[in-house]
Amino acid sequence: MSKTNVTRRGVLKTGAVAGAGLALPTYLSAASHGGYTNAPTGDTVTLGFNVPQTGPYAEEGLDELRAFELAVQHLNGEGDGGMLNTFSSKALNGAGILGKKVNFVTGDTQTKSDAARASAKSMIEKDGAIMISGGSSSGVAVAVQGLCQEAGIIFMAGLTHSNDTTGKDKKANGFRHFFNAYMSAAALAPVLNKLYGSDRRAYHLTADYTWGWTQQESIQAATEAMGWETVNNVLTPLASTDFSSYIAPVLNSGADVLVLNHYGGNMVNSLTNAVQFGLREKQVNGKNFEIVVPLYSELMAKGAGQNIKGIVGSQNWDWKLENQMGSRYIGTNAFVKSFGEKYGFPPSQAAQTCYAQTLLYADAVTRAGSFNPCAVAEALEGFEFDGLGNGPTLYRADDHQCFKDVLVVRGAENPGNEFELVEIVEATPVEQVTYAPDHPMFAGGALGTCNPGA
Amino acid sequence: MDAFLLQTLNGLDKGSAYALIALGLTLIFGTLGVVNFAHGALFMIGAFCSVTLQRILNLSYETVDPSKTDFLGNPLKVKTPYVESWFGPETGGAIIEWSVPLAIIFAIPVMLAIGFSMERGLIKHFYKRPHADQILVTFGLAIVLQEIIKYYYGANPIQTPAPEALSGVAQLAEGIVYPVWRIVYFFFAIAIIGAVFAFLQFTTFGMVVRAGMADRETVGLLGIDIDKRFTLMFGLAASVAGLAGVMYGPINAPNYHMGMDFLVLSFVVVVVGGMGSLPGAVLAGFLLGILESFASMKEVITLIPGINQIIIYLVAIVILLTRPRGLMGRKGVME
Amino acid sequence: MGILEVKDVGKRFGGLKALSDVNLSVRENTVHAIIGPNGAGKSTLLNCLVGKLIPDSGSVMFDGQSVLGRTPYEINQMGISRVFQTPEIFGDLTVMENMMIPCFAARDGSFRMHAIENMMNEKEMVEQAEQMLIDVNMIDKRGMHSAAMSRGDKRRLEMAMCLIQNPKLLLLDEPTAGMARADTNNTIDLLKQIKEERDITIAIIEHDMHVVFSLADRITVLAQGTPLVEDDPQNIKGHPKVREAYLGEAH
Amino acid sequence: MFGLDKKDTSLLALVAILTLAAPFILNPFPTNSGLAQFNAGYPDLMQRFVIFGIFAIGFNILFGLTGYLSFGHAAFLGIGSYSAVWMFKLLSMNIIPAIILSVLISGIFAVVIGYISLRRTGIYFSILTLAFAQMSFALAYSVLTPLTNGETGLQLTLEDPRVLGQSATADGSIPVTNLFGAEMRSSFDMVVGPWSFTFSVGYYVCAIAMLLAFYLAIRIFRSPFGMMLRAIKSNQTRMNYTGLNPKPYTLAAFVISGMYAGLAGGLLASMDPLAGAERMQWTASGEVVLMTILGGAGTLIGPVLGAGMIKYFENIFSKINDNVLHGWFSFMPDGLEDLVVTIIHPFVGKGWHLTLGIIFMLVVIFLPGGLVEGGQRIAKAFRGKKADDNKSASTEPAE
Repeated sequence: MSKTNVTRRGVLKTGAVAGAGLALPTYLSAASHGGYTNAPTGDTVTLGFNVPQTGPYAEEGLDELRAFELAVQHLNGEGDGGMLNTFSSKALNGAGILGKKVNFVTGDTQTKSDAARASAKSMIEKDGAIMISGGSSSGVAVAVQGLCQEAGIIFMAGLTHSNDTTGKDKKANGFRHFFNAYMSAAALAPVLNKLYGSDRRAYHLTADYTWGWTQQESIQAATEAMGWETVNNVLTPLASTDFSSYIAPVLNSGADVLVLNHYGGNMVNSLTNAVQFGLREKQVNGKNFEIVVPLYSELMAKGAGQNIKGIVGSQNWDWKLENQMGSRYIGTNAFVKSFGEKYGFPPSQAAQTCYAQTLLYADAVTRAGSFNPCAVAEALEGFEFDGLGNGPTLYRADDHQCFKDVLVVRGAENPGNEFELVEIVEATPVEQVTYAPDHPMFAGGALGTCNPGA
Repeated sequence: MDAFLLQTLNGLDKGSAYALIALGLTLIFGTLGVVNFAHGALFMIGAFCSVTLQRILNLSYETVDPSKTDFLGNPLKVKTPYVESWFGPETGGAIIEWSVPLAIIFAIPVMLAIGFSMERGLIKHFYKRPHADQILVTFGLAIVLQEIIKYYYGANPIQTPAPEALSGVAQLAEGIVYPVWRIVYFFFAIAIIGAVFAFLQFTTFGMVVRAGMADRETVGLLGIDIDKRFTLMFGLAASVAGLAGVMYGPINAPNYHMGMDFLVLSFVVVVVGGMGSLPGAVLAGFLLGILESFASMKEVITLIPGINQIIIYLVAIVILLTRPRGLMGRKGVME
Repeated sequence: MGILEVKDVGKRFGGLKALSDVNLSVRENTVHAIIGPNGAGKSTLLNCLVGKLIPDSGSVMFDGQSVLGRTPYEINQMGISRVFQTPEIFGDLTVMENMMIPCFAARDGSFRMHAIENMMNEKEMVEQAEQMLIDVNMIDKRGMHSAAMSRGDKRRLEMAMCLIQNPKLLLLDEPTAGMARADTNNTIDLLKQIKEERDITIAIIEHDMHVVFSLADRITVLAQGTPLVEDDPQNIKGHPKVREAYLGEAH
Repeated sequence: MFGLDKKDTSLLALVAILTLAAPFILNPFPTNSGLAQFNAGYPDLMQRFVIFGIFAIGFNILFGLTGYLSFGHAAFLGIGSYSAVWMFKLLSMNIIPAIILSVLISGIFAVVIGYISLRRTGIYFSILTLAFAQMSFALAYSVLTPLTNGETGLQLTLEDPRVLGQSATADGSIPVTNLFGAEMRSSFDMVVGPWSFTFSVGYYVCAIAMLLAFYLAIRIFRSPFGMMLRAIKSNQTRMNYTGLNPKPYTLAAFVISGMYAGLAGGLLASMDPLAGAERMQWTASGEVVLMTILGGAGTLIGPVLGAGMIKYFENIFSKINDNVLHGWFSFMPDGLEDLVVTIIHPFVGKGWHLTLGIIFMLVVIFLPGGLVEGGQRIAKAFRGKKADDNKSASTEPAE
């Protein structure tokens, strides 16, 4: 077990100000702190990992936390170094960041914007965190990203799939490694075409909030472009637990594909219900009825159990990637090895994105030679890298979105072991999922200028 | 027409879950007058009884299969459940497959025990306390139960599938197919509701309890130990909630916060049905189930956007404003 | 013309005829007793007077105005106060607070926000309430939580709360029910005293004939929802119909 | 003083001292000691303490005095927040107009919802308020997204058409909420030896708002109006037969407490300009109910204590992870250290809910009057067996 001293801030405070009773401004004042919020002055630096630890996404949050812990170990030169060994940038050397030992604090977002912001604020105000990362839903990501922008902190988004995170709600201080709904659709559409043909009638069930809407919009556009017809799109309340009343009408709708724009518990339940209603065995218009879950996650696949078999979806990353798709995805095995040896099971895509984000941040700081958010942002913008498991990747300057290959996966029919929940159908090359920064689905917001706080 | 019929069917099926949960709650809340925020947790524990049984039946020993490798490239450990090695793969497999129906037998004593100890150890001391205190203590208990389950089983849903024979779909009429397990659930709910009604209607125990509900002091004066019967009542309510949970498992995979998801809804159902009325709770359960199903039809949503989000609450408001004590509420109960 | 005029009042509960053709006239500054066997409709009649029930037919006039269709608090504001069979007081409040509330109601009407004033600054009212407590011999209990008092004290408190409003008509619903003889006599003395000291009309429903004949100026006998007779006490005593009603019904 | 009697004045003075000195009191541990984890004296949490204190004080005016248990009060908190953020977007970053609007709009909603819900009493009333709040939440999350920005929550953007003030500052960021120029986010650190204390403008704005709210609550509790409300809780029949109409009294109490919630919502948005729909969910309504009961319903100070307790657990206990535990117990031999960490582990970090649940149960079992009763017992133990027929100032109108 590593032992970390979380109260670094105190050290630096007392170090900075000798003598009692002296009042001096922090947080907003540049003078004593190097011109930006929470500038680390001691020999340690604190990162804040804000993940859901209670509520429906708790499991995913815990996996993210494991990845963060691993990343911090590797940054501090403990363990086997993981993806540091495969990362194309060699700026990091295992001696912390800029020679400062990495500490971290954790918090619970509860998957609520309010709680997530409270937790992030406490990391910034109390613990002196210089960067916040993590999260498992787009609402939280956008809310925390906004907070970090205002406070002058870098936000390295965790799992967030809505177009808005790097679309209309993008921020200069926020960066997303994870893919988005548009990319899912762009990757899925050709595969669906190949698997199910171009003459299909799709029925959408969509979670009735922003992420659901952007995903539905993306999938509909992409599938219609290749000739599919959209029979219907029904919005389902977030609080639903039983989707049977939404599934039942699908039976006689004439549709032959059901698209479930759901995530988390909603997805597990709607898929379970769909399978219950015999949709997987159903024949319509002489074709097999198919179910598509555009955004997959290992933990949800696990929750859905047998129901997931043969269901197609997309993923940001998978632990079998390098083994099955070749060395383009170098880094995957290194990460799976260090994660698997430490925790006894392979990492999820949420874990991978969080691990990668932490490394990317540390690397950017090192290359910039400063913790100043503006310098870090500059180092990340337009950064091209490889070796973090996703193949060659670009952090686009225009919207702070990573562009990399997207995986199309399918629920495994005959899993080789209990962790093999999905099988990889295709790794869609990055060119196919790239879009213009001013694409209409991402329009309406502006990065603004980087805010160093202070 | 088919769509209409299908949604009615679906409403009955949804309603049977609501009715069953509300029935247990109304035994405690509507009649004993205890605001039991832990009722959802009892439902959840019921569902986890079947998860637990599934885990017990799946207790396995490991053998190493050198021909396969695990995700790290080490030789794969193959697990074989003891049950399969004792009874042979066929019988053993069947036992595991039927774990949900078997869990009913397993859940009844467990839920009774939980109900009894909850009442004796905690609720008993709160009959005369203000409702506010009951809310706090039962809510605290609900959180504790929920967190214990989360600690042992994690936050992810765990599938408890129905046996193969009961899991497909049934063709009910031309163009109308419906999942078998959901039909099973409906009849199961009807059976439990019927049994509870018969129990309260035709046994002396039931009569005493009903009298005690109406006028506790008088029954106490008659020298009948009403307390003991109330304990039993609590056990009964816990069992009804637990069974509702066991059977719900195959419909939606149990997770640790499923109780909280149902908690508010079950209170709404009980109150709309009317405080102190068992038939009211059942009726309200089915009514809200059916209305919710209709409100989720595309045609309806297009007409009134967002109606599917609020239908239950809207109906509750309309009913409570037109009928002061809900559908069949008794006068003077928690008014 | 009495202060309270009840004309042809009828009330049904489903198929049950609770009141029919009730006529009653209570003269100002008298004590009017309404007696009758169980189930005669006494309580129903009382509830019709205070707005808890609305009669199906007939009229109830108080001080020249109809009370029908008015809510209990409006009727109280007209000058009718009611003492209940089981004392209805504010159990969570102190005795003094119990007294202050009717004071406010009498001065300010059915609703008025005094959200930031301090209650104890209302000197006049405090004095008035204290005086009333002295009158009913409860001043030593002024700070007590009223729920903790004996039943007799509660009833006295309720009476005091009604009296402090200076009602024109005081309705008493079996004021001595369940009381020991000594308490009953105290209550009779109290009521006599009130009657002498104030300009007040009292209507009383009572089982206890001792109470009735000690106090009443006029008596109405109710049986099966209809008034049998209305007369002075001495005439009621030997009235054959009254005997029949009581002996025939409740033996 | 201030029209209060001696007991109330000293209570108010005590609360004022505690609130104003909170940056000291809540940071008892030196910044670099292991126990600094328990320090709560950072601006965001201190603001939450007092803001949720206001929310609970307001809720208690309804629930503690009239006994009407609203299960939908969070709706007003949410409405207040939305109103305030809209004011920031459209009018000015000054918090005064935003807070005024949030109180007003919440008040209007409270009038409507209260008028309808108060047609019923008891549990029927509770369910009506719950239904209204849940409808607000569900709609705000979905179909009302143009107004509420749904899942993400209503935020400021760089394109807000701010009438008084600019859309973006010269350096391209969103302007900061302020009170006539004093920015809510600005703060000062004071370092005394190993201690560090943070004084934030935002906190003191909230603290003063809470003191005013608390003062007003005392006045209401001691006023004839407050007495009428307690009378309603005690006996509505007698109320009616005393010539008093309970409806306008309860409605007034409902609206006042709704406006308190609106004030809290407005302040939340002023400290952090974001309004999320979850603020209106039943769990949020339930939270204020729990705060009030936990602290002691019907007492003046109880709800504030309850609010502080719950927020403390949510923000402090949830952040204690295994690393922190190992840090604390590193002085022990390895085996013992791991054992202790294993024992404590389920109750902190992701298990903070569990601890909170246990505390709810313990408090209600052993302190029927809530935390206030605990305080009284402690005070009594200190005072010895002094006759105490006059209860401590804060608990006069107990259950």
